[in-house]
Amino acid sequence: MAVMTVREALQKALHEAMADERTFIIGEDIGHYGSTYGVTAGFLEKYGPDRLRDAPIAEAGILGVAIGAAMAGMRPIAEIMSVNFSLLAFDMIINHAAKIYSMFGGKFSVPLVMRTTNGWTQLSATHSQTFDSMFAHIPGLKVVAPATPADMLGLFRASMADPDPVIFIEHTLMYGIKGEVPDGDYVIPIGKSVLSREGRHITVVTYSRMVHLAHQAADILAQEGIEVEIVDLRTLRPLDMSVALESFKKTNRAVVVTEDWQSYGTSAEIATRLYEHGFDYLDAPIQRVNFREVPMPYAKNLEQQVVVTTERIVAAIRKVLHRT
Amino acid sequence: MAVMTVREALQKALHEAMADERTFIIGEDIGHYGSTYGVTAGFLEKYGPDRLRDAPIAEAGILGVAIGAAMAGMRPIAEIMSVNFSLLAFDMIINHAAKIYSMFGGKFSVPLVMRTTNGWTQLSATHSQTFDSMFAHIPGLKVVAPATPADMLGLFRASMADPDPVIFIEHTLMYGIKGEVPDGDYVIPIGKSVLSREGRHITVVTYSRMVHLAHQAADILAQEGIEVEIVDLRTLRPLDMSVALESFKKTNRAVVVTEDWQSYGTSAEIATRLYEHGFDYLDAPIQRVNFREVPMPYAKNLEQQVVVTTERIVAAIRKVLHRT
Amino acid sequence: MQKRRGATSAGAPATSSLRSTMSSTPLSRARKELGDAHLVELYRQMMLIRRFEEKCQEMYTRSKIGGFLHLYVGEEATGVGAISNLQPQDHIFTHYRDHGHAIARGLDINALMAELFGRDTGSGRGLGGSMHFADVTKNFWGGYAIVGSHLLLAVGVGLACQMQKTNGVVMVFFGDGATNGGEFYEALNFAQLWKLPVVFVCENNLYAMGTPLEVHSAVTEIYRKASAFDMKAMRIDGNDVLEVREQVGEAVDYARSGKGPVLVEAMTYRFRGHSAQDTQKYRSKEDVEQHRQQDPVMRFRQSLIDVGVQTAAEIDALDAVIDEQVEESVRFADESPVPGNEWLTDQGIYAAPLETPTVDPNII
Amino acid sequence: MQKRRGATSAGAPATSSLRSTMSSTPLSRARKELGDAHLVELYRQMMLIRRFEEKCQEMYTRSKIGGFLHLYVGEEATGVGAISNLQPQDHIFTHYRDHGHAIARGLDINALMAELFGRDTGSGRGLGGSMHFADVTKNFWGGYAIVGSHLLLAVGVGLACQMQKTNGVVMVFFGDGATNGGEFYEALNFAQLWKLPVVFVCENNLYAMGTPLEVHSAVTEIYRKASAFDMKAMRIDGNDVLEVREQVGEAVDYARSGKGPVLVEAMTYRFRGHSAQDTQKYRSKEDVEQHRQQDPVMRFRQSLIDVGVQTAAEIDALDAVIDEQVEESVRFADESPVPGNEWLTDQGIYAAPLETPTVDPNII
Ligand SMILES: Cc1ncc(C[n+]2csc(CCOP(=O)(O)OP(=O)(O)O)c2C)c(N)n1
Ligand SMILES: Cc1ncc(C[n+]2csc(CCOP(=O)(O)OP(=O)(O)O)c2C)c(N)n1
Ligand SMILES: [Mg+2]
Ligand SMILES: [Mg+2]
Repeated sequence: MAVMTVREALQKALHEAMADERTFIIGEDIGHYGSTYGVTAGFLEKYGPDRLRDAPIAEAGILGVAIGAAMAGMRPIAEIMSVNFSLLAFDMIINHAAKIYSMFGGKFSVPLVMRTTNGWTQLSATHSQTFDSMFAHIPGLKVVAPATPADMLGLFRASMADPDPVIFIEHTLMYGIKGEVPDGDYVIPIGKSVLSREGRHITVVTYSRMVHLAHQAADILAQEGIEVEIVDLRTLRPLDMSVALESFKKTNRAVVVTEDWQSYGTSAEIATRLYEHGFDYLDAPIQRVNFREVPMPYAKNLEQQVVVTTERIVAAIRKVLHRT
Repeated sequence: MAVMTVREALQKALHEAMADERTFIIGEDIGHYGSTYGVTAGFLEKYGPDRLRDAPIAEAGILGVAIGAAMAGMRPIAEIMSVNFSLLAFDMIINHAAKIYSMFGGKFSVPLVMRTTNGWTQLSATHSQTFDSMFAHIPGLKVVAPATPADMLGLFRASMADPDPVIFIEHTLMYGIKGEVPDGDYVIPIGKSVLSREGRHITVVTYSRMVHLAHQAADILAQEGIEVEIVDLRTLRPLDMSVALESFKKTNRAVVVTEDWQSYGTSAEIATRLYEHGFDYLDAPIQRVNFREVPMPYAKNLEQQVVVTTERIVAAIRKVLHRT
Repeated sequence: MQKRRGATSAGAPATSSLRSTMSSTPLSRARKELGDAHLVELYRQMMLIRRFEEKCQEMYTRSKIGGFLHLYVGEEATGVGAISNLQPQDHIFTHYRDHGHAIARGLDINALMAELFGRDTGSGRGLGGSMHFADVTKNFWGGYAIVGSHLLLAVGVGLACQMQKTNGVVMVFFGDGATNGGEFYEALNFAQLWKLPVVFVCENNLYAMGTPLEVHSAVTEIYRKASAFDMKAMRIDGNDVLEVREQVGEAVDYARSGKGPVLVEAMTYRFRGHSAQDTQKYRSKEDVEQHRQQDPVMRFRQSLIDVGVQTAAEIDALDAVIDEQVEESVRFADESPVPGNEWLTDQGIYAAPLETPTVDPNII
Repeated sequence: MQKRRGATSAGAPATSSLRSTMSSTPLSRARKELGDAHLVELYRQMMLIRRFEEKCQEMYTRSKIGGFLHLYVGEEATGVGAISNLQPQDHIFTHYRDHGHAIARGLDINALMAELFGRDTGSGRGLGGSMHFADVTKNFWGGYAIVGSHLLLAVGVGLACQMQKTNGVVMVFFGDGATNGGEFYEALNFAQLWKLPVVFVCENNLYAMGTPLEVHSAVTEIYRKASAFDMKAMRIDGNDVLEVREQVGEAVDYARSGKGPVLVEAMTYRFRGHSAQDTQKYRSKEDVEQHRQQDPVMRFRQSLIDVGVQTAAEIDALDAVIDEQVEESVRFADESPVPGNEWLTDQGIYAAPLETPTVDPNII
């Protein structure tokens, strides 16, 4: 067990991936600039411009080139600096990466890992979005959004070993988060959720950065004797609800916390599955805590009210618990 | 009252819109080719190449040019031949059309109507998708998906009169559908669902082409004395659940039918809202009927099993009714 | 077409010096260089494509084939001439108008007809249909139906060739209408920036669906768009199979030598509608008729007879064999089973299905 | 920079004949043509931008400003010289590095500083911040943060100008890094195809964030990319405000006359990091220092004194006024209220909110 940050865990994962000669990393400002969030800092010096490829500002191009290379036997890692820019590559991701295996009769596949970041910090409307539900909606993609350094490493290993396209969602506000990382080459399988904290009274179903806020909320409520159970989905497609449903059958109450807009966001599918499969165990409507549904404002006083906070999670839990 | 097809209703709507000098139509093969689905057939001859603009194959360009023109006082109609190609313009739609009003402090807006089509007919994986939930997820957009000729005309009038960007979703398999269209210049407001058929036993919540299949299913079940109530949402953003909830409180049972992939699709948000606001009236879990979650296969025997059929809707209704 | 014929070069003077010719290569010289057997093979491929597609049209009318059907009729010389320069380790990408390229690369027409019929024996197990022919064993990576996007995939395979040092070249086909979308330019920049072995072959048939070239493109000499990237480029007569073979051959050698990509603009013409739905109100019957007079297949057929490469009888016999093969492909397709329902499960979507299914097994 | 200076032309010979000059316009001639007052105004704008941004940096360090902060320091001559050619009915679009363009267009710096502070009195009510300055009353349509995309919006406004016959011209600013994405090429094609009055001004500061020009673009002379569209193009010294004014003036006249769009490549250099976060490991301190020697603002300031347009004392006085205005903008911003919570409702998202809310009013 070593303690490291999310950034360090990802660096370890990327260095491991680069041990495979077929792997190269392509993205914007990952080399000469030194990496926007520092994850690939030093990689250009270590691996050279052939395997650490600074790309033009052309997101469709980056994905398209990576998809083609993947088809022809390479194991590319495509980095899209911010998920907000991935919209420029949606045709590549959805019409190509996700379709090629099935559309051509399963004769070849696209072993591609696309790393990208959610996040916000007064960056205004076009730099603060998350499109989790859009990626997770697409058959042919596998979509992961880990929360801890250990899961980042374990799921990245699984993603690189996977012959299908994987969307690997990181978060700009998580790179500095520390956590214990097991030694050895353990792998966290894609499509497996996990119990992140045990509790008896209510279940919080969440993933990515929200897992950490859920724990803070649980700590606060623990002081009042309220025991919150937290389920970390870790993967959005396929969506493994088994752990959440087990928990729900015990607590009969749930709050779904996701860092995206509520309507048609990931919390809708997660909540619906809880209702569908946990129907007979329902004691109260499930509360959803998400971004307020507005383009993200720059002004701090407004941004603070749009994003999900520990306070809002606590309030949601109280609301569900106090409904009789 | 005149009886006309969806295509004719749209042609009427477009001719009306062109009466406004500020309006022009921009899209691919809408002029010289004669229009892929015949909607703008004859428009080039009538309005000339300045107001009926055949565009290069550049979806981002088409949307970007239309957005800019809209900002500067024009009232453009941008046609994206198939929603499958709209992915190439997602940055324009989501990062620009949807953001400009709010991001610049409400000083100017984007009065743009984007027409596009859902649909399938053995066109394989990249020509048979629907992205309803992706558009509906975005604050700043208004998203409509009418089912009848009358609603097409009424909602198109509302869309053209609206100062905000409207995504107007049509369906390639609906153009020939006939229906009565009121005389006069009635308008159907955006964001108003409607009771499409009365019934006592169960509520089907749906929109667009699925409304017609729902009616077929209702006809079949009516012969057994099962009375199906059908709610046509008509608009996906904002989502008006008032009619559906009224109905649900009466029938206590619901099936949500949408022509998209189930996971993270529109049916997830619709079902969740029914559960959240109709919680105390629930008698059984809500069934969802959608595309099977696979890239659309070309082979007819497979495609027929992926798409939503009247039979599947009937089966879903039976399942919900027979749960005790 | 006259004014459009002949090869020209573009881009920065220094890097675009493919020799310029106004006349197509004399058949006599080609006999010496290639040998008669090779000439006959070029003809055989063109005629096989022609007959195969005429049969496709028939089967489409009889509803044996569904979806979109984009025929290559009239453009055969471009695909056959260009692909005749490729080696087994080379790669091909194309668009939805892919029948000709697939047949020229030697894909089994039984598997192709079966694909059109939506059968399990199809080149894509019946999953793709007309727009998505592929055969990975021949590095034929398939037809793609999103205009322009596949150019970037081709560049990616070009990068793989370079990094894997396979000495392979990638040839990618697309139309004039595909040169206005952003992907085209992004692809050219990546290819030239990294000097990738990619030969971009634009089949300029003067229309994007029904939109005339001059209506959709500011520059109608497509090859000149390469100048924005200092990329070698050429414009050739795509209806003369021997000129195509020779000129594209130079482009392929150039790319293989590591000098970088080349943009080839082949001037050609589509005899049929854009797809089976097309009413063709955008061009006159006379216009089409005039081009049919220059039918690249029939012209080449006649010249082979004229110079004595084949007797009329020999070619008639060859045609008969082709007809029989096409008939056989229909029988094969008709008798083939449809694809199974495993395609409606995770097995059909993922190379590595996961324990947690993405497709609800209990779906109604 | 030497080798990169001077104007050159590109595109098809016939359509790219803007006159070529290797030297910047002599100040003396400018005095006659423009008059001293105008020259002083050009200086005032450049210095106002410089001081305003130095203050921004200070306020950012003091956390009065959040988010990204992209400074224009070193590039002032391009924006000021180019925009000095525009009339009230003309339009401007720019990218996230928008402070200079906004000030050159005459936006109120109080409103700009307030925007940076996230206040209700800001140019965008505090909703946009540094990357999204705008003022519709001045046809300044704003800064956009998605590289390259705003070029298409600018083309759309160009189309509106043409259809509305306003005689207006659209000027759009962007960087060298924005010329590799598909939107750039789509924009150029639409503009040239429809002969729209758009002047594309590429501020080539040799880096896209930290990626050097030659690493991201196959052709490093950006203006030459216009040749793919037969578009008039020119490369100029973006650090010489008078050359910029004159050359871009010709481009604006050309566009306004209805002849079509022009691509201007202004060679310039960014003195500060890409944004406040930048460590600048991609370039040497010496390199930056060398460019600072050529500071376009200080150079112009000195020459105004040298030829006697202003005395040193006069310019010092002017600078003092500017400093006071900047200080005042900080006071104004500091005392302004923050935007209200109506921005968290449909009123903040839609010009026409609907009866059915899109934002859940009962949200926790
Ligand atoms: C991105 C995208 N936009 C639009 C279409 C619809 N479409 C299919 S083919 C075509 C015309 C293409 O013309 P061209 O590239 O010249 O090829 P050709 O069919 O002439 O061989 C269009 C507009 C598409 N398939 N993809
Ligand atoms: C589509 C997109 N991709 C990536 C980014 C991140 N990004 C912001 S600025 C920038 C560099 C732009 O360089 P250039 O166009 O030369 O403008 P400069 O900053 O040098 O003025 C990048 C990569 C973005 N904002 N948008
Ligand atoms: Mg064409
Ligand atoms: Mg730059």
